[in-house]
Amino acid sequence: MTALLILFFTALAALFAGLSKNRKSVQTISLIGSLLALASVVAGPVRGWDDMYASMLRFDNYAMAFSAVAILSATLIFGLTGWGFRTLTSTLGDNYGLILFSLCGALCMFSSTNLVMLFLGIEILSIPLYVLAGSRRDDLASNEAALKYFLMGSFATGILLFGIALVYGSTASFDFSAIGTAAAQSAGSSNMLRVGILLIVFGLSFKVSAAPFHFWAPDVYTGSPNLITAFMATVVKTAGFAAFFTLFATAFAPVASVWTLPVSIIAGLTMTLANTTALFQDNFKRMMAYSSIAHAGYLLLAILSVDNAGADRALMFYLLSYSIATICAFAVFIIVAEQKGDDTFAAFNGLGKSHPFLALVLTVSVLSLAGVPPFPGFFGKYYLFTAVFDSYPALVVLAVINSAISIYYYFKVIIAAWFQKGSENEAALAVPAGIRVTISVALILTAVLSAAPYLAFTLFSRN
Amino acid sequence: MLETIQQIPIEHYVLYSSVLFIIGIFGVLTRRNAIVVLMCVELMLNAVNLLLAAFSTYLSDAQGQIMVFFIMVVAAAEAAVGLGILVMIYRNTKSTDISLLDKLKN
Amino acid sequence: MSQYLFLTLAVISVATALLMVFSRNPVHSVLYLIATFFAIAGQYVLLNAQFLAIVHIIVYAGAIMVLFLFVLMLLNLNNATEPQKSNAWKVTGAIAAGSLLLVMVGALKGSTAAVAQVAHKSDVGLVQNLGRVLFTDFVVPFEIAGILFLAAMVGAVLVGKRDAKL
Amino acid sequence: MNQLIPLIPFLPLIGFAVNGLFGRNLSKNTVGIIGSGVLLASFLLSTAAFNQVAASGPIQVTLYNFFTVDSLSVNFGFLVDQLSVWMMLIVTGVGFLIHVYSAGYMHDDEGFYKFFAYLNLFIFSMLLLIMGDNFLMLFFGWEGVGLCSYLLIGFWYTNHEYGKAARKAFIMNRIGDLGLLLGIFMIYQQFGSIAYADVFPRIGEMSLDAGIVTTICLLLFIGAMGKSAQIPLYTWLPDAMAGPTPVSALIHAATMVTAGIYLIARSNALYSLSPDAMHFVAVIGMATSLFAAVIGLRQNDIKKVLAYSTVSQLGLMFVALGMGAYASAMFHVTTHAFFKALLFLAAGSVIHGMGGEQDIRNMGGLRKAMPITFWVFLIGTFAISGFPLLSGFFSKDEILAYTYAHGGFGWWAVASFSALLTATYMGRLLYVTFFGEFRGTHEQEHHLHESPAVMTLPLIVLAVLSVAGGFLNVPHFLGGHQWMAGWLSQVIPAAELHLDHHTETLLMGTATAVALIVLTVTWMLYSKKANLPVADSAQAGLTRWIANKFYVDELYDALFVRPTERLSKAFHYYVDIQIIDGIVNGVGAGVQRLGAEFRKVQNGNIEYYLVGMVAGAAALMLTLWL
Amino acid sequence: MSLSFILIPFIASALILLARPAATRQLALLATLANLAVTAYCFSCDYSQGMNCTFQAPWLPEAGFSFSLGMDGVTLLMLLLTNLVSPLIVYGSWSRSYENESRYYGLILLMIGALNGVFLATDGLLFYVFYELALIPIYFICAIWGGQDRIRITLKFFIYTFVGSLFMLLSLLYIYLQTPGGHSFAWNDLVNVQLPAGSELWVMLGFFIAFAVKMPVFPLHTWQPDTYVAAPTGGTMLLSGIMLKMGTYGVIRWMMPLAPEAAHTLTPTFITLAIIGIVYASIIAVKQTDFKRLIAYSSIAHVGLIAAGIFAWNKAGLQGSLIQMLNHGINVVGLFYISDLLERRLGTRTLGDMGGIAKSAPVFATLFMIIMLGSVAVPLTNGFPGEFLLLNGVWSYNFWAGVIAGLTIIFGAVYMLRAYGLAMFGEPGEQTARFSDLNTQERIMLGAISLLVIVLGFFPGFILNLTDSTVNRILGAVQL
Repeated sequence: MTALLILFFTALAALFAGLSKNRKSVQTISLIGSLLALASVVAGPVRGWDDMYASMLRFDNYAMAFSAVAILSATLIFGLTGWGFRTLTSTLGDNYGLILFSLCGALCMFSSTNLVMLFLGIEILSIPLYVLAGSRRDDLASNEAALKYFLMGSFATGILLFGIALVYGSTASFDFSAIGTAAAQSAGSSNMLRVGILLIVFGLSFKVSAAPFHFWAPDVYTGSPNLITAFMATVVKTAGFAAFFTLFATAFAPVASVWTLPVSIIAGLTMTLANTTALFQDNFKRMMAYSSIAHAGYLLLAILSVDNAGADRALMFYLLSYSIATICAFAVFIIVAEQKGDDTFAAFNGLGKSHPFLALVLTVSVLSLAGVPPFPGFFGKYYLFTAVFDSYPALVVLAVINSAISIYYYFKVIIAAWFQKGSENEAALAVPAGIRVTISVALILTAVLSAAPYLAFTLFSRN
Repeated sequence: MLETIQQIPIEHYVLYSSVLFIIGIFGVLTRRNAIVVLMCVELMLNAVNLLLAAFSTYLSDAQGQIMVFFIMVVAAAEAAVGLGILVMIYRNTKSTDISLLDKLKN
Repeated sequence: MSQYLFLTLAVISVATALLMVFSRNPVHSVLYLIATFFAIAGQYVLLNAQFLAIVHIIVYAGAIMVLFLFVLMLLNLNNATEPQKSNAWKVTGAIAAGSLLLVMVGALKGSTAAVAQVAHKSDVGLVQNLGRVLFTDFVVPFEIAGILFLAAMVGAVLVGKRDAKL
Repeated sequence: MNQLIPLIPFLPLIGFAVNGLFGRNLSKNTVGIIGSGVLLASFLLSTAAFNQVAASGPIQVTLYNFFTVDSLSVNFGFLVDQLSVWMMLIVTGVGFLIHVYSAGYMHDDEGFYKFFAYLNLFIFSMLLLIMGDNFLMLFFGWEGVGLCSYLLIGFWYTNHEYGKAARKAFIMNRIGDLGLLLGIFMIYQQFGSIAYADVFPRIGEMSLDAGIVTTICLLLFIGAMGKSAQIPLYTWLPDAMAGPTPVSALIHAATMVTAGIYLIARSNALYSLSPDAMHFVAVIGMATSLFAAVIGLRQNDIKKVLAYSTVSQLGLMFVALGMGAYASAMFHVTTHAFFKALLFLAAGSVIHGMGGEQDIRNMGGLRKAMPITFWVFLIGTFAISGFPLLSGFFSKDEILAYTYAHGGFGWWAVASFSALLTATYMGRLLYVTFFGEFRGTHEQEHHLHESPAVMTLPLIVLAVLSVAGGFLNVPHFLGGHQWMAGWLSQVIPAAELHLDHHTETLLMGTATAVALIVLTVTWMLYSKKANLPVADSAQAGLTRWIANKFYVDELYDALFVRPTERLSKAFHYYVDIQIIDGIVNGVGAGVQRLGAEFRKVQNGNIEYYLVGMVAGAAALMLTLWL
Repeated sequence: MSLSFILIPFIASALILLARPAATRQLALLATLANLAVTAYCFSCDYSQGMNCTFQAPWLPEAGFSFSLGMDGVTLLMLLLTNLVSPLIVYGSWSRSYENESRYYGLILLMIGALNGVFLATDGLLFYVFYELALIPIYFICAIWGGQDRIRITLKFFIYTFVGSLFMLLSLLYIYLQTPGGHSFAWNDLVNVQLPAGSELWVMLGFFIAFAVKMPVFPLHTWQPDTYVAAPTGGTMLLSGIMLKMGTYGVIRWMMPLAPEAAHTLTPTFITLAIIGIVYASIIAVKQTDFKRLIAYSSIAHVGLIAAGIFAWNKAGLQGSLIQMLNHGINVVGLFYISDLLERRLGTRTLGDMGGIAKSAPVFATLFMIIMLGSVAVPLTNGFPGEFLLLNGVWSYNFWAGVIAGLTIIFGAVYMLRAYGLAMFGEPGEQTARFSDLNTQERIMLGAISLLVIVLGFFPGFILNLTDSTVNRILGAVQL
């Protein structure tokens, strides 16, 4: 709750600061706010204060852990915005405000114990993003991204809501655990419940960009401003999966037989489709979009293993490693691409020679995304696969094959950075201090997560 | 009156709102004007509202109607933002035809 | 009596909804949709949710649809008929939507028994009752909805703003 | 003495190391003295060992444990018994003479030090082969001599053809080696050890399956075929004449090629259990003997004739082995070492004198210019042809006698025919080379000279041995005691010869008559100009086939070499690159194609996306019915 | 103790990469020599009772995954291989000056540390982690300093081997999930799992694919010749000298003990593949014109024999495979160094363009000959004892398998002698006549290798004794 309030008021402060003369202070304010919020979630739930509204928002270790992941991602992104948003003037405060609002929505999603709250959280998360996707207002690609995201997003909201209504009709409650109890009694015999669950699966699949509800993602990721894409790829994904998981673990676990088959189909389809399509991309952002879809496919495995004790941790760790790697990759990307005016892999050519540090960061993050040991991405995959291997060996094999396929396109980045020659007469890239600090922090985090992955789980074991 | 309503099986409401919902989907699929598409989405949301209200009555539970309020809230917010986006795009392209926006692909 | 009312309103709402989808002029669509909303409001009344019905009319017909009309007028789309999609595409859409309807209806058939029959209370839809629930159990979402509105407002402002050129 | 035994092989190794590492900086005399000196030392030590063996029986020395894997414990150890000490004497003795000879023969070669190093290495390997106390040690030497043979055949490496000949020798030897290796595996499997001391004495106690013994014997014999140039692995030996002549004398006549004989003689206990294997050995030996002798009739390269002669003689030795006359085979090994080394070295002297010329059609009448060479060559020829009382007379007759006794008249007749052919081509060689008119160029005639003493002295020593060597094993019916067979009897049980004096005399008389007649007839034929060999291309019919060695090389080329090469290319281009790698790349391409299809769905049009979502939802909804 | 095998190269690598000292080469060599010294010290430990010199630190305690290292005889041999060959590789690289030298040596040291880790790991997941970690530096080495078409080839190599090892991960995961209680990746716990017969086959196949790709075994070998040719010589040496032994080691340490029953069903197939590989690769090598590619194919043949010996799963086969891993490592490093030397002098690796080098460079010819003979497995060179034992092992497994595998001694002679003949014999050409003989550095390098070839050829018992007790234990624990 503290974090939610901090973020909300930070958003307000950012909005006002954006109107003031000293616009640059917005970043500082946002950073301080998000760091405070991070501190408060890392510190853990406060009894008596955080459990006041347990029927709607429960701030337990689970919620705090995922909140930490999302806020950390947002903090890192705020570290990049100083340079990333350098062209914004009058809308600077609005951008920060909307990002923070969106983050508030994510926090609601992590903590929600009620479908109403979950729905609101999703909308608070999404509506600012519809706008942010289109925040480069003169850019047609950005416009197109906003429209596609918005139209398809609201369409998906409709589907989700219909599902919620049906679930309500069959269980007479919006509360997760009450639904769980009712569902256990009816044991999935209710037709409305079954259809409702499936529609909710579809609606949430859209939010986490799982096939066949993923079509928006590549286009929107490509069209949106770079940092907004990074935000969508990390925070939104984290929020979507955390909500997906908590809902299905508490409410729908008793009727797992209803949804496991479609979810596994979605998972398999998502990873295969995304990985194979990504092979063809030469635009880095678009590749990252497909990569993010592919990761959604792997992450769905966690949903399938809701009854497994370690699945929540696996999900959290995966999202954490994935987010850090993605943000690092984007950090390098914006420096290179925005200064060279080139979104393709060719922008990275010769980076290893001119800026070995950037190339190193890029390499580490890409290897982590690919799941190559000993980088954190590997442990993420390892946790996930272990959690589902018993029940879905075939899916795990498919996932493994897919992560092998993914090597091909991830390595395009490495190849460009290290083995291709850059053009000679290129001006040296400026690496702003903010970004340098941010990626250094991210690199340290990566190292820590590689060397001692279990540290991340301490978030789960606080009292 | 209420009692007689109670004689209408809830299934009728379910099917009824399903039909409305699908009409909304159909509209979304077949119309090219973004504003009309948005209207069709509103129709989908209304189908949901109707269903929730029906459940609320049949279950004698107020939560369903509360949910309807929140859906209205969201619908209004979405409409505001959505129409804002449309206006912005119209300023750039002089069109609200969604088929024309297909530059981002593959 | 009420069965007939239910049926009449249902037929009206479905018919106007279809007209909304099929009419070529966007303004007509808006008007048909408003008609649909009224029919749905009638259903709310039938369901003993009078407050809901009124709010529905005010919010949808009164606010949202007016907003739509306003935008249509603003963008000067009032009499322009939008370019139509090909018939083949419409058939595709119909097949897709139809099959979804088919599977949904098929899956939902016979779902009557699923709803628990509890002692009926006739006051659920009244303002007093709704207010009590909203401000006790649902006070958190109610507050949180504030963030939503604020965000939507800021968002709408952002997209509407014009950047001063650097 | 026992401590000195390892010095016998290791002295040449030291010689190799010294000459090999520092020879470039040493004078040629020093190199020659070191190279020959170590051999002399080894020879003297061998004589000492001989005395020791004669006095107190076999000596066993173990240096260290080479490796132990389970029960397979292999020692780097030496066994000096009657058989090996005999071979040691031949190897070091003849080897020493050839070393001395080489100091003269190779004097002008820039690779002088290398040559001596290789020769020393060869002696080391050969001694390992002979002295090893187990089959693996034998195999070390076995491959080692093959390697040295390779190095020495390809000694003049700037000539690619010589290199090819060297490679051919090594590879054909390796084919045999594989058989030997498998034979060793099988011995280990049957006996749980590969030490001679564990194998041979226990054969009697063990009830071995006849099939297994035959297999072992045949596998060992494959090894012998390769090393001793028997059909079908004989073709390398004539090509091996590419090496310097002392090499041919040492390796390809006197010592290395007899390793096969030694192996079978050493394993006589095994062979005696397998009549089938012995029969096979005899058949192969006989066939080789005859076949090579026929080819020898129409060769014009002085060394090639001797090479085929060697193959033929080796075949004869295998016949002896196949007849169970192990000691006779060893006897022939000994005499053959003397006279064949002599012949080769004499031929080398001729080549030396002719300035490198090897074709006998360009020689003739050399007896005047090179008297010593002529006389020793004459002795060698007569010895190999079985001229009475020369060494070959005794050893060959002994073999023929055993052939008659064990194989019957047919075998004897064929063997005798082979001997007749031997006398024929040797006579032809002698007369064409040393009689008649000189047919070479003027320069050659001018250059023609007798070789220096360092070369002729060894020739003379060998000639003496060729004359007297036969008396080592004079048969009983001529009043001898078969001394050598008696010496070897500890290792090789003496074969029984059930022939009466009458038959023996008859056989010997026939052989003597044949040798004398043939030598006379060939003298009449070939000392005249009219019957001189003509150019290869002018020959026709059977002669042409013979002159071209029955096209065996071409046959092997077509059957094995070229198909392998073609297969190599086919495997590489078609199987490896097209099929296997094609499949690998195909999998990648398939994934990409799948991606290309998926990619089409993402066409940027929102309507398609929405329809996709709805259709997908409908399809997934179907799972409710599953 | 065991940790230092990993730490020394890693720290040296970090030093070189970050500080970029002037004496990069010397530091790299020093680090590898230090490792060799530690290896030598480890000879004194007792390995008859199982793992010794163990080290353990938690990594993921609740998942039963720890950073645990340990050594027994087999490990020691592999460490000897790695740390004996690695100074040669580093020193061999001195002959070339590479762009960004500090990166080159840094990556090599990283690779060496990871390789040591692979051999030391006693935890399944740790093994996997090192197994993959080793792949990253070598990928960079090959792709940065490689030759023609390197990017495509190395990517294929990376994906190929990565895919292979993912199957191993699946197998490891499966066994891990069968361990009782809170699950554990420790070798001891994994070994104690009794797998159901059906799934054990799959587990073994998973391992096999991973290791077969690495070795490589026919028909999973096609990445290898291309990669060897494209890689810089240091990379090729690492790949062929050490890295492919990860596969053979993996079979001995992990695959067979973890899925012993399935071995009974599958080893005939595996042996067949290995033997096909021997003959197939040998035949291809016969007509190769590129010397480096020829060595690559010969390496497939040699490793095929090693693999066959392991799958035969008897004392001779295993001991032979172990000693042969060491000796093949030494020989192949020597051969690739020679190929590099030829390329440096002549600018070509095509054998047809050479000839007559023996005349202009007698010292080189001699050392080349010794190393070549080691590779051909002439007795009293290091190649022989291994080949003898391997063939003996395969032969005891099956008569005809031994016979066909034995063809390697014939074909090996055919292609190696042909290559040697083409390069060294004949009349010197225009270029080869100017071929300068070895300089001091090259002499040291090739001299050291030749010395090893001969010494190990005369005294193989020393090496075999190192592994004897361990092999007995392994064979005792896993009986087919």
